[in-house]
Amino acid sequence: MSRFRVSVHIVPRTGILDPQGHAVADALHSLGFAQVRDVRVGRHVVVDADAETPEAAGHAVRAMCERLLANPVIEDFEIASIGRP
Amino acid sequence: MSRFRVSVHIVPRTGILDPQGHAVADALHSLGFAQVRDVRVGRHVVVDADAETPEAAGHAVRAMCERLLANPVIEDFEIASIGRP
Amino acid sequence: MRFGIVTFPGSNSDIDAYQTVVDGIGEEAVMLWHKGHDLGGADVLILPGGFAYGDYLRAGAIARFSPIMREVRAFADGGGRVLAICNGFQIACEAGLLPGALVRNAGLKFLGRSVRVRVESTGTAFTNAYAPGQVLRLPIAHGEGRFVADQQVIEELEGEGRVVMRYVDAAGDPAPEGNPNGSMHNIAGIINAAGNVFGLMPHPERAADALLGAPDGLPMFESLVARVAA
Amino acid sequence: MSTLTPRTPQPRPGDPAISAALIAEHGLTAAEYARVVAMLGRDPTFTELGIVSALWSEHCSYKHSRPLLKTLPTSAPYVLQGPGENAGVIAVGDGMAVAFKIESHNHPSAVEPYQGAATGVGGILRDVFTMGARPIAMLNSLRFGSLSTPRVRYLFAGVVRGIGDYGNCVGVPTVAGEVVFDPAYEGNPLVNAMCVGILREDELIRAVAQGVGNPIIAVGARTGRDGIHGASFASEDLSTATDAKRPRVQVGDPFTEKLLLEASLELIRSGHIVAIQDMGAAGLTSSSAEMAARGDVGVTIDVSKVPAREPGMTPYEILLSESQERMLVVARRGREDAVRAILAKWDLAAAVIGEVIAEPVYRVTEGDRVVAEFPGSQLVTDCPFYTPDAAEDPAVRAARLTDVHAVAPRPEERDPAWTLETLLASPTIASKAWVTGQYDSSVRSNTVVWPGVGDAAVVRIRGTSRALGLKTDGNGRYTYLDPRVGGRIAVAEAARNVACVGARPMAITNCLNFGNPTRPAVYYQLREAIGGMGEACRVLGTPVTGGNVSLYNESPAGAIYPTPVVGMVGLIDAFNHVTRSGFRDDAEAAIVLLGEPTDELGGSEYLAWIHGVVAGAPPHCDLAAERALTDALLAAIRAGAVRSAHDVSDGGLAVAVAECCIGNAERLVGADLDLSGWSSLPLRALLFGEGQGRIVVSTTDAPVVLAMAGERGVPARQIGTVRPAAGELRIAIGGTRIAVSLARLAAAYHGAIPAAMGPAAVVQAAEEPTAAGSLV
Ligand SMILES: Nc1ncnc2c1ncn2[C@@H]1O[C@H](COP(=O)(O)OP(=O)(O)O)[C@@H](O)[C@H]1O
Ligand SMILES: [Mg+2]
Repeated sequence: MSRFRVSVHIVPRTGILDPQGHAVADALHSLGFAQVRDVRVGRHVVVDADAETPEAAGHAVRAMCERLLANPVIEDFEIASIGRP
Repeated sequence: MSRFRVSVHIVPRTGILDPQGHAVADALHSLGFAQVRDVRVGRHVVVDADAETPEAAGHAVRAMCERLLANPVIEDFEIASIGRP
Repeated sequence: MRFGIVTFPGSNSDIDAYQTVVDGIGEEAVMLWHKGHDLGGADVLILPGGFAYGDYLRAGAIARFSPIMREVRAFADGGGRVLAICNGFQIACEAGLLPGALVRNAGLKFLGRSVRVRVESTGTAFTNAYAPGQVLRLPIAHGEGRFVADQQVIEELEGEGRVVMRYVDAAGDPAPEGNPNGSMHNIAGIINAAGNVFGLMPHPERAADALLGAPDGLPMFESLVARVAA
Repeated sequence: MSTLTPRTPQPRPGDPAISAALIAEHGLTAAEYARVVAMLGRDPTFTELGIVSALWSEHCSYKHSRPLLKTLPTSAPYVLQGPGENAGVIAVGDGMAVAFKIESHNHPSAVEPYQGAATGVGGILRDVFTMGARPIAMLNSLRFGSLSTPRVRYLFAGVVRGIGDYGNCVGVPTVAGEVVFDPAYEGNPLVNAMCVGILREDELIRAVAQGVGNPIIAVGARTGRDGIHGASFASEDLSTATDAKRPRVQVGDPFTEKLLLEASLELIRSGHIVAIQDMGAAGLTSSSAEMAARGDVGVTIDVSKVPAREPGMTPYEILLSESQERMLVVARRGREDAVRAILAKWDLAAAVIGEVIAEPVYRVTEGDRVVAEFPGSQLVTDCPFYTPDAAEDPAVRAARLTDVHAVAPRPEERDPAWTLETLLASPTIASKAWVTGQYDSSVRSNTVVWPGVGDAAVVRIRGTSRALGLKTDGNGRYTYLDPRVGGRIAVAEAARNVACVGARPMAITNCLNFGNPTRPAVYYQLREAIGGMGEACRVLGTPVTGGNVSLYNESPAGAIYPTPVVGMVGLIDAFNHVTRSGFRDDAEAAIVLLGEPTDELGGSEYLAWIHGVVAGAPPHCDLAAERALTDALLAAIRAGAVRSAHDVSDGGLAVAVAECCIGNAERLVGADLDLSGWSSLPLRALLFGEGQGRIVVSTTDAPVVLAMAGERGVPARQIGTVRPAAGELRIAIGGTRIAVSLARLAAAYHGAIPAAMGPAAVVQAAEEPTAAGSLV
């Protein structure tokens, strides 16, 4: 058993309104960042967990996303990285 | 000018209590994910912006983080990736 | 005396502040639009409660860039008194008018109820009408009210007597049971080093009419009138 | 925009061909489809099929309920606007008026509790401020399954957070409501939200399109693909097919709503507009068609001018999207720029998308191409109405006729204190502070009586010496056992509750949550419940000014209890009439019971919670007696004789008195009761039976209270004394003595829901793999 650090991105599904992203994009524009086209705001979750292999750790965190971390009705998730704490 | 997608992680600074991370870890334990040791919850912000080069895009988003996206009193940020939308 | 109340998009307790100034203490109030650059000749500014810009990203993070904040800062720099309530407190911290930050309540839930706070300092322009150590009942209504700051800032605040209000329990002690949101040192309200910008999470302006309960917030407004007029 | 000459709409490239399967998917029967063909004189295009399907959905057309709703009383001299508008409006004196309405968001909340509940709040807010009213209070009426299942805890937590976050952000206090838990709602929770607003009578505006050439303007958020066909979705069973409907979920943006609210009120007051309506269920389609039908005018809409959130949206999608925080405005011709200026102040977008036309048609174009066209307002007025067969379910009849007195007591019940304590810990009865503590009840500084402090909320009307008493009520179990009685009691209990805070019941709005009306057993329930409500409204003098019908509340587990929810508005004439429910601790006082205990036990929370039995006849509801009761109470309150008033409902007399003792956890107040006068009644009926028409009053002027009751023929008797320092509730019934510490009762009452929900702030649905939790 070793300890792994798995990081996950959870973002609003495409087609689903992201009012927060909108507000941030507007604010960036009014701060003069005219080059900004679009902003989406999601969550970045870092899970430290014990597992035999990196694959097993990733597999477990995927299950956690499906059951708890992400809301499949309105969010998509992806495993961003698997490494060591 | 091209369009770039820059993604940023904004996480609670170490030393700042992360009750959300704790609550998620507790919930994962009660779902039977006994292997979970620690959870941190932060923000994942994806900015689509126009720039000449990937470096310039990253540079601009760093400035956005410093001005708006992260609050240095409580948060650290890092550019997680720079790519194409 | 004239109070200027700033309306940001998403402010909602601006109306409570207005009513308290006009009906509660019979003073003049002007509403100041966030896009403007004119403080309307106000003697005191109120940054009111609400959800400016929806509190998206972080409470107060976007509002601090509203055009009028330039004038608010200049007013404060010149010694003008600013009362920052709830969302106003969050904005003031984001804008650097006050130290520290207000983050998600420790219990992760929005809290809408009445709390007890103790007046820790009556030497301020905002609290001189209270008795030292007086315990007030005030409503809170916030999701991000947990005051945090690094150790040095906390020591400075405590050392300089700038923690003006603290959450307390039924016995009047700053115990964990009296702390609704997990704020460090049970901090409910702090003042800046110059003593002219006061931020607090509870809502004194919603506790200013005996019909609604103990009018424990009213003396805060009376303090300001007494001090500014003097 | 020039008026187009009529052209027959042509199918767009890519439109699916109209087939029997497509028609069925749109929820239209073959007969309804034939009706469409007859109306058009041709087959509809895909876009037209979508439009009809939305407008003729149960949700928009009320096709199974309208004939029944017509039987409800709707008038009184002070009713300024009855059913048919976005909200009802009554006059409350001093030139002021109150707009109010209740609406369900059951189906969306079952799929995505947080967003479902939040957008429900958003929708009902818009219904009220589009009347020209400033929202001043929100209420909510909630039903969930048993809190012992993780899925229910997940739904409950999400719904409460969604309601709170939305209302809190918009800055409207959430002041009252109810929460009931029963396995009958396991697969299909009920989420009903009510909004109350205030306006000057002369500011009232109606959603009636008028004036040929007036521009039609879309305001607020852009239109996206979310929630397409929500109206028809709300008109279907929550079957296992729900998964496929997930993309229909809408996300609320309370910040934009707050801007819309302020901008709309400013627009209405500016005189630049003639009508405004929320784009709610069935979005642009229903708002435009309904405004046109009310004004009996034609309209033309160009969907290519509607600001879209995503590229490539079809007319079908734009017309049926239920993206939130959008409004449709009919402006005065030539005032477009003035309208835009007001919206720009609030950072809101506006786009002219059509106009009122002389031709009697409802026309939709995409640029120059006509994509849909219906004659006149037939789309709205020619919708089919149904009166299905009605027949009581024999199993329900059998349940009602059960002799519940024969239910054997549990051994623990030898100690009635155990029963009382256990009932106080029933989540339906227990303190709802876990819920209301997540709501901002104090914003706007008008909330005189907060949730949990009185039987109803009291919200002052600024600038006057008046206040409103507000409450929602409804008992699904009673309605299941006897729908007519359940309908009556929903109104009577709401009236009692507002009277208990010192308010005269004025008018109601209602939300009818029922199952599939094409089943005779369900249609019977609907018919009878509406009948009962109507009877009660007539006798109590509270007309119906509007409401909402939510049918098809069924899950694979079966239909919910038929649940009519009544939202009552009462009027308080002077602030010193405001009355709270708890005993006061500053003096001893007499406890007087208005009304008479009975031997009834049927349909009670006692049977359901202690025995798991849902049977027996629900309590009898004598409407004339209810009227006399509230009149007597109000007379006593006006005479200054009442220190507290609390009606007897779930859990019966013992629970009602206990609530008066322990409602305020920080100040427990003891009491001595002597119920020996009724020792001939079965003990558990006396203590826990839910006989109607009763109110527990504390008074230092008992003779006045008794006299007010006597004059109106209301039975009344002193049943005990408030003992502030006793630390106990003591009840004597003949030789039986019950004494129970207040601390013990308070722990049960205040601890039940927090204990069930646990300390965890992250609530998940462990069993259902598809229904993931929320990361707070
Ligand atoms: N969902 C809710 N939202 C707001 N207030 C609520 C809610 N549920 C209950 N309350 C409040 O809690 C108190 C008790 O409600 P309830 O048990 O329904 O009263 P009663 O039994 O007298 O009808 C009331 O003040 C009511 O308004
Ligand atoms: Mg109750």
